[in-house]
Amino acid sequence: MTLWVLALGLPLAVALLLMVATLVSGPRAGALRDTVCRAAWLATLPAATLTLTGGDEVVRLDWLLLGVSAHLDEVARPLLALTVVLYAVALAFVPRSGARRGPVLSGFLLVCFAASVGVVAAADVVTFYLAFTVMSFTGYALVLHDRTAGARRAARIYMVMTVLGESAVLAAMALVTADGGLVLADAPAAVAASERRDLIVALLLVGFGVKAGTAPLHVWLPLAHSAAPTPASAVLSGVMVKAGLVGWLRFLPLGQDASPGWGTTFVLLALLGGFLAVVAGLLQDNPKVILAYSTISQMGFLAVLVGVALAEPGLAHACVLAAVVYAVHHGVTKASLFLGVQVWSSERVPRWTTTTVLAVAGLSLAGAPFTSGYVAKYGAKEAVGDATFPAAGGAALADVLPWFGLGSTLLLARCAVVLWRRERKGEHSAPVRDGVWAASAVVAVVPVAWLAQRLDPPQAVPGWLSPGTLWAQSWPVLLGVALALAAARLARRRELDDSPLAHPRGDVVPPGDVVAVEERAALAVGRALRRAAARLGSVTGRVRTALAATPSPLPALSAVQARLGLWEASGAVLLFLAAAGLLLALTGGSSP
Amino acid sequence: MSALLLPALVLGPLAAGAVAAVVPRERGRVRAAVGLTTAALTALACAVVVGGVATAPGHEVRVALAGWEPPLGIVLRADAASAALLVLTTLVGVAVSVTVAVRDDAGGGPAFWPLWLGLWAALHGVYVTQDLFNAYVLLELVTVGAVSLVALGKGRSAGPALRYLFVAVVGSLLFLLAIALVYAEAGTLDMSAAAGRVAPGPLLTAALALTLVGMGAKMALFPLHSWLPVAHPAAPAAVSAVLSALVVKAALVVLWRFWVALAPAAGGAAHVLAVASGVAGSAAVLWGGLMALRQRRLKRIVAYSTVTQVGYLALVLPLMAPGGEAARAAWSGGLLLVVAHGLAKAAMFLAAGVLTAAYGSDHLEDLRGAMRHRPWVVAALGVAGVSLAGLPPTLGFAAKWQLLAAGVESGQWWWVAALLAGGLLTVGYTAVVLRAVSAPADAGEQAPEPPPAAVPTVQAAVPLALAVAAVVLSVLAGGLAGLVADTAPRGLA
Amino acid sequence: MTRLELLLALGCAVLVVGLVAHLLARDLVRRVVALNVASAGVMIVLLVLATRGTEPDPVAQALVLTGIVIMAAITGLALALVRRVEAPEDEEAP
Amino acid sequence: MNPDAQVHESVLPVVMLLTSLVPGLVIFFLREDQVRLRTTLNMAGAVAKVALVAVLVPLVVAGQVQRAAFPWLPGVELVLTADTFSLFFAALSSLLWLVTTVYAIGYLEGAPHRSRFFGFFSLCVTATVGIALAGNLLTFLFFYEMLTLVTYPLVAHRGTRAALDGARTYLAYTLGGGVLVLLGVVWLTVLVGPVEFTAGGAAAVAELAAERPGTATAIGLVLLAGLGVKAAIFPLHRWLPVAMVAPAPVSALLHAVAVVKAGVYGIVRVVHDVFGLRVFADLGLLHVLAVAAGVTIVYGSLRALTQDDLKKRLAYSTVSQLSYVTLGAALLSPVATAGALTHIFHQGIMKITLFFCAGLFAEVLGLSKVSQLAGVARRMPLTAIAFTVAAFGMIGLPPLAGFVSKWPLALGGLDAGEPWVLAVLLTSTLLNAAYFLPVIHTLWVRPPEEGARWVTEPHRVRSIEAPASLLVPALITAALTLACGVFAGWDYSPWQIARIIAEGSYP
Amino acid sequence: MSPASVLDVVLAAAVLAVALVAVLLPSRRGAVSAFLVLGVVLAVLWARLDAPDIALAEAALGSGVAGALLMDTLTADPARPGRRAGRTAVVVGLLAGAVALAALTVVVRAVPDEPSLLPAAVAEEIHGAGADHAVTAVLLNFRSLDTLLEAAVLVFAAAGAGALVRTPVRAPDPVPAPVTALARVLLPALVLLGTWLLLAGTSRPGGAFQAGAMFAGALVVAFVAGARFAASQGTAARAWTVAGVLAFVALAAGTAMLGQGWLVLDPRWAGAAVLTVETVLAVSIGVGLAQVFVANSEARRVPS
Repeated sequence: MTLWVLALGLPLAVALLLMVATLVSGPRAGALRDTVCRAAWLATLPAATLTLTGGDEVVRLDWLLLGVSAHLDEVARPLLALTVVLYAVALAFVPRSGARRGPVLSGFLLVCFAASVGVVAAADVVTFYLAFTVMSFTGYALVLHDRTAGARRAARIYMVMTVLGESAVLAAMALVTADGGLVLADAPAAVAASERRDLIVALLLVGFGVKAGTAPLHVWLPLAHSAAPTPASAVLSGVMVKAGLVGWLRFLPLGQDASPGWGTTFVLLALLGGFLAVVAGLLQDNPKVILAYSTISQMGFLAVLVGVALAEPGLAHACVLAAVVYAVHHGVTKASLFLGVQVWSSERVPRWTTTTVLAVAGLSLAGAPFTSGYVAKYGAKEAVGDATFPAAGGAALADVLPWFGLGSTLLLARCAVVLWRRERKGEHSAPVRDGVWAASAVVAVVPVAWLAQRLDPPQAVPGWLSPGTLWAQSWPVLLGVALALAAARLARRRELDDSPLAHPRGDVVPPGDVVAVEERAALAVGRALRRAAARLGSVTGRVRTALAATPSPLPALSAVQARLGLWEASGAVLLFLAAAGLLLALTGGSSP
Repeated sequence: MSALLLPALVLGPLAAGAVAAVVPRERGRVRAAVGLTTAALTALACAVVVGGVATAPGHEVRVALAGWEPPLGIVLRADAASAALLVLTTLVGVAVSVTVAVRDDAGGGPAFWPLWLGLWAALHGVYVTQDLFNAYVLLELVTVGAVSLVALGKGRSAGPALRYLFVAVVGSLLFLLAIALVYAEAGTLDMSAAAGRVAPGPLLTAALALTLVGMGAKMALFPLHSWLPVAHPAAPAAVSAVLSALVVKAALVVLWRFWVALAPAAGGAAHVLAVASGVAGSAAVLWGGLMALRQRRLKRIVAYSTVTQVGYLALVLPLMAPGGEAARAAWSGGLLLVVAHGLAKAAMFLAAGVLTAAYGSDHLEDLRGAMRHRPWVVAALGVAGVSLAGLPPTLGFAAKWQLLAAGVESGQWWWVAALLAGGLLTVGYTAVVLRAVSAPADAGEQAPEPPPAAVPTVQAAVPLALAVAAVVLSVLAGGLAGLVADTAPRGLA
Repeated sequence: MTRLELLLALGCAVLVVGLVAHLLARDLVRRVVALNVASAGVMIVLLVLATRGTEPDPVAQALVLTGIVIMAAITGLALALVRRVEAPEDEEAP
Repeated sequence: MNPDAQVHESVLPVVMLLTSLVPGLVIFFLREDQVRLRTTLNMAGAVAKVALVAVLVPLVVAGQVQRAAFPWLPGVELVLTADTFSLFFAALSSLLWLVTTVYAIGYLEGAPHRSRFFGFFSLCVTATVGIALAGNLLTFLFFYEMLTLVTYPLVAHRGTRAALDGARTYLAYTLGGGVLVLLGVVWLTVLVGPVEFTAGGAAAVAELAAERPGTATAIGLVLLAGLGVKAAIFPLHRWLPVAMVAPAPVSALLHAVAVVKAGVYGIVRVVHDVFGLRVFADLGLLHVLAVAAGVTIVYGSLRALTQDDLKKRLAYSTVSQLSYVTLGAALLSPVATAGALTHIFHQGIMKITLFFCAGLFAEVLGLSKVSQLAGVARRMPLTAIAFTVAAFGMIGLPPLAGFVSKWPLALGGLDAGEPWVLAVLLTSTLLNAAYFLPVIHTLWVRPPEEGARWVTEPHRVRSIEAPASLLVPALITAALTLACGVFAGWDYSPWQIARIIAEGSYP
Repeated sequence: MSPASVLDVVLAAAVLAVALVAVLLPSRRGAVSAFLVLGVVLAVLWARLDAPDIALAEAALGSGVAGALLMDTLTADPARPGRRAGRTAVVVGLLAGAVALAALTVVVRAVPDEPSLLPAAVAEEIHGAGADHAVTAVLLNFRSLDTLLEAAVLVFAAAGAGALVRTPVRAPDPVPAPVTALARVLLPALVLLGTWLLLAGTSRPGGAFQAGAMFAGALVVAFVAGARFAASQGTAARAWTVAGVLAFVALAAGTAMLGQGWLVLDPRWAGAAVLTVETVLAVSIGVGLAQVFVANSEARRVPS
């Protein structure tokens, strides 16, 4: 129990310390800030010990908020491990990432870390929503960190999308809790049983889709990841995006009764997102944007797994585990690629070591043999089994998945080309930290493979040397490399020098592609809202002035009073009343 | 003991008034001394009598003057209602006496004291007399006293005084005719004795109608109210307080006593007259309130406020008609309202007097800044306004509560609406006054300079004392209402 | 038409005439006169009531006597007020 | 009032009133320059009241109810009872009065008419605590109308023409409401005799509703309309934004806690402890109230969007947030009721923090418009943090108090079979975000305009950004917002006490 | 009940006619003189209704003092023309008056013709009441409070009128000889008549009020004839005006403290008490009325 409190409490405490230090100006505070920032990654250690030693009973803290509970099950533990590793590395990268106001960044990263641990390990709806919201809003702070015009725009879009996603999630959470799903363990059953099933699933799709970058809602991701400082974007892509996946795994009625309709929608969106992201990514020239598009397409891959789990209850459990493994793999690889960009452009590490590490990470992402990608993709293909798309007839998913590999290979090639052209101004470097980064990128395959075996039922692990699987996994990579080389030679031809297609500078399809349209739409909605409100105000104002303008009866009254006030007039009135009274005496007097 | 003191309440101040009249006009201080000692003694006597009424078995103290029981002799009887009125008259009387003693031009000169003491004696008489003709004579004494006091006012006060005299005497003549008709049928002049000897018929109904119109004229009930907004402001400050708080109530008390004694026997006709009184009352509430909103002079606003409150008091007749619980609530509510209005109105007029003395005029424009320089006087105006509007924690609220309960109990929604609307209008014109006296210190305007004339602090404190009494007395409301409720009249069913 | 009814009618007539004249007259002195006439009317009614028995009712007569004295006093006061209203020069006097 | 409580005749409720009445009356008579005496009196009163509440809370939660009754008119008496719900509201009022007194002392440094201000200020709290401790409808009405009277001079305190106009509108609306409540209370008391607040509704009123549903509905409507004015329900809310002319501490205490809460507290008392939820629902009034509240929630938030003046925006936000409580009270589910009661407390502390910060911005930098606030966080970080915490709370983000009351409201809505409630809450949350986040965005992110006076003028050398007496209260209430959210599980937290009270309404 | 005799009809018609004339004459002078005639006719009517006391009082007070007051006002200049009220008010007033009169006459016909309880009661109790004449007994014993208050009305009316006087009072300028001669004759007669009326009151019609009126007349004549003391403005005069009321109150207080109760006149000394009170009352009424008359005339005098 104390371990949990320490795991969450320590990062928050350090973050608070950093915040206070930044507020208090003065030399001593500055020094304190730097040392704490440099040692910030140590705050993740309690969480690390928790993942290793934590038992899987449900831990409750009743006095916190409406009763907080946490639980490490098969989905939570691996993702927790992933979170701890990535945040530790990212925090280590912050001191020399060249980002201004480092301590503030690590402060927010620590808060984000605590929230991510919460999201992964939450055992009831309230804790989950608490962690999810804190993570989303600290994400805003991360994206906004550099305070450049681009960062502000990206942050604003991120905030608008997050708020919309948040409200959808809030609605879903409320509906789930109302139908008895307070404890996450029995949430899927509650959702399946509730009569508002379709509404809940739709809300979950939209709510967590925003976070997981599913097709139409992905627009914020490329902008945010490129605007955020590199360690932040590493975490954004590596862990925070997975929160959407965790949300789906926890709440969607996987393994309950089949819902082919929703399954197909998920898969359709995933495929759409997966492939369009590749096209858009290729036309960019900023490596972080390309990697962001690669994240979108990989998340599409995960969405396919979720879709299949939804459509085929039988395959659900396998798909879930496959998704977890794939998520861990993608997290580690993508984070190391992002950090690689920082190492490439600002570290003094020799060029060839970074290229080899980046190459290994890239290949692993593409799913080349002997890499974690190889294990994860194979596991996923097995888990998908013979599910087809669309549910009834159509192509078997198993052989659609490899095309994702192709897409990511092309993207990575494009990223390599762009990265290569960047000049390096490496001034400073921290050898230990770079070593850890390199190790994590290269050695990733071992933990992923080990994880795949330990799951129950153990996930199918590809025979390392069996030629059949080797070829099945590597043909997309080889095809991708071939295509990339052809395109490179083609682009070198003179007449294509200034063609935007050959040397894209991110202007044909701006990062976030459809966001421009959505932004205009959002602004239009905002203006319309304000106009409506203003008109409402003016209408009520007009009604009030009309009411006030009604001629007051008072002048007429005082005129009558003046006339009535004369002696003769009031005398006449008195006589009239006396006469009326006496007449009444005559007539009414007799009645009883 | 209280039985012995009851006639002293009437004769004591009368004798003092006579003595004060003898004292030469130049020796104003001596007259003031006589006045103050009488005020003190009267207050003591009132306390004893009210105590007597509270403890007496039937809650009444009865004295047959000259030893002759009705129908021959005159009986003075103080019941719970008279006790309430005695309390009011004592409080306002002492306040007014102190005010004039401290600053004699508030009373309009040395001639104030004899007339005021005579008026005070007559008021006590009106509250306690059981004899019809005796009531007539007392009303005439009240009229003579009040008119002479009004005439003491500076500037053109003779005209309004004369008009007030004419209206009052006409009202009394109609009342005298009503007495004649009742005497013709009942053969006796004592109210309770006459109650048993009258039968529904043209004579009794005519008597009721004439009394209603006569007293309506004397207490300025709506269609016959035009003389009041002219007369009361013309009088000196202390006198207008006495007029609005007490003199108007004399006619009302006679009307209520006459109605309670004789109306039940009159059957259907009494209902029609009660409704007529209700209609006039409601009209008075609205008319008085609206006219008060339009006035630009403080004293005229307070005068029209009296017209409004008289309207409320006229509503008591129809509310008492159905009898039973409603009648009891209406009767106690009416009496609480009389006391509440008396205190609040006296406070308002005295405060208006102080401001007029300080600023030299009662035009609202001239009083700008009074809030800053005379905060306690403005506070008295405010608290009095709140009590008139019948808002808690004042006595007015207790009264309004009882009247509303009576109205709702007997299902007479028109009077309930009038009561509520009246409250709002009262707050309306109080707010107008408060806004006028608090100088809106916008950027442009310079801060208002202090009032030219100095006003003795005692005179400035008296209105606030009365206003606070209106609030504190709400605590006693329970006792008073309980006392009054169980001596309430049976209805006109 | 008995004597009582005739005289009562007379009293009422004098009263009403007096009142109407009083309430509608412009001139102040005529108003005072009308008021006295009206008062006389009521006194007639009262006295006629006194004659109903074999010998006259002393109480009613006492009432009338008191009424007359009061009316005299009021007339005195009224005329003094009339004088003040109509004497413009000392209007301005304090 | 929980049904099984033993009732003790005790003088404590009266002492509760006196702790603010006596200082108030004494302060009226103090001269302007007796600052120290006035401050000590004020603080003594405030601290005494909070101490009394602290003494009473454990007693009451244990089930002992303190009662003091005074005969007023035959058949009707003034009753003061300190049961759980009344203690709940009294605790809120006294706590925030203490904090606001400190703020007001700092805010009005050297201002004219302070004795008059603090006199009426104490009377206002006396009336509010009176409303909280009222045991029957009559006592409630008594203090309800007194509150209107004592707050009018506060709203008109500045004495400018605008202040007086605002105060006049305020008086017109609130008195109109007062008259309606008076009519309703008299009508009910006449038909059914004096009505005591009893958990689950007074039996006599239930009988009346059974025999004469028409009259009972009419009485219900009149009472709701009367209370609706102070609870700023849609058509009757116009006085709230207009009354923003009052100085900051007045807007903070009055329009965040005392006045508006009196209306909402009244509605909850009438719906739950006079008619009883079941009876109110059968009369069909519950639905009317819920719809009215829903409309107000959306309307308030919508109007808040367009207000550039910060205090006006906060005022419209109050209009909307208040109706959460009304909505919660109008839903047939214990969870919703608990949520509503908690929101009384939470909305109070959050809104008062926002008003404090608005006051700070106006007092220290002279900024009252949202557009002028660009980059102010650099100059006044602590105030900006307090504002941000409270704003996030208002939107309903989890760790803060706002979520703890908005979440049960959403659940209650679904539990009571009214899904549209969830939709209303969501739209309102979105609108809240739409009008609060831009302010936070402006505060923290936007660079200050070049011409801004406060930028050019040298930053006065002071250890912290604003006078302590202004800043500390704001920080305390912001911390409270956080604490009420995080420690919602604690036994004496507003959420737990609200749940205990809510159970009382479902016998 | 005896049918209306011819005399009654004629007398009634006369009274009504004179009343109409008094109110309809447009000029002040006419109205006042008609009013004096009405006083005489009324005195005759009262005699016809066998109410001698009232006849005397009417003659002395009704037409006497009131008449003097009214005549005195005639010397003042006519009224200022005020704002004419609309004709509608007058027409409505007249119509309403007519209707009221008609209704009243019908209502009055319902008056029962048997006597009230009071005459019999008075007859029973008259023996120990201190005065044989019933009216005086009623006035000064049975309903003594009325009389006391009535005197008070007079006192305060005098005080009120007195307060209106602005200029110091002094005797009128030189008085023509015949006036003083006439005064020398009238004064003793009036005083003698007053004392007789006063003493007769106990057994025959007469009494304090009629005597008081006589004395007032005497004083007025003396004032007109230039006697300074008659101006009755000094402290002594005011003391006398008030003496009546004070004596009555003293009697009441005395009976309350020593006797059996307020104004309870023990038969043994009731007669003496009544007489003493009547005398003091008569003198004070005289001086009071004179004061009112002088105040009225002085109010007219232009301050030189």
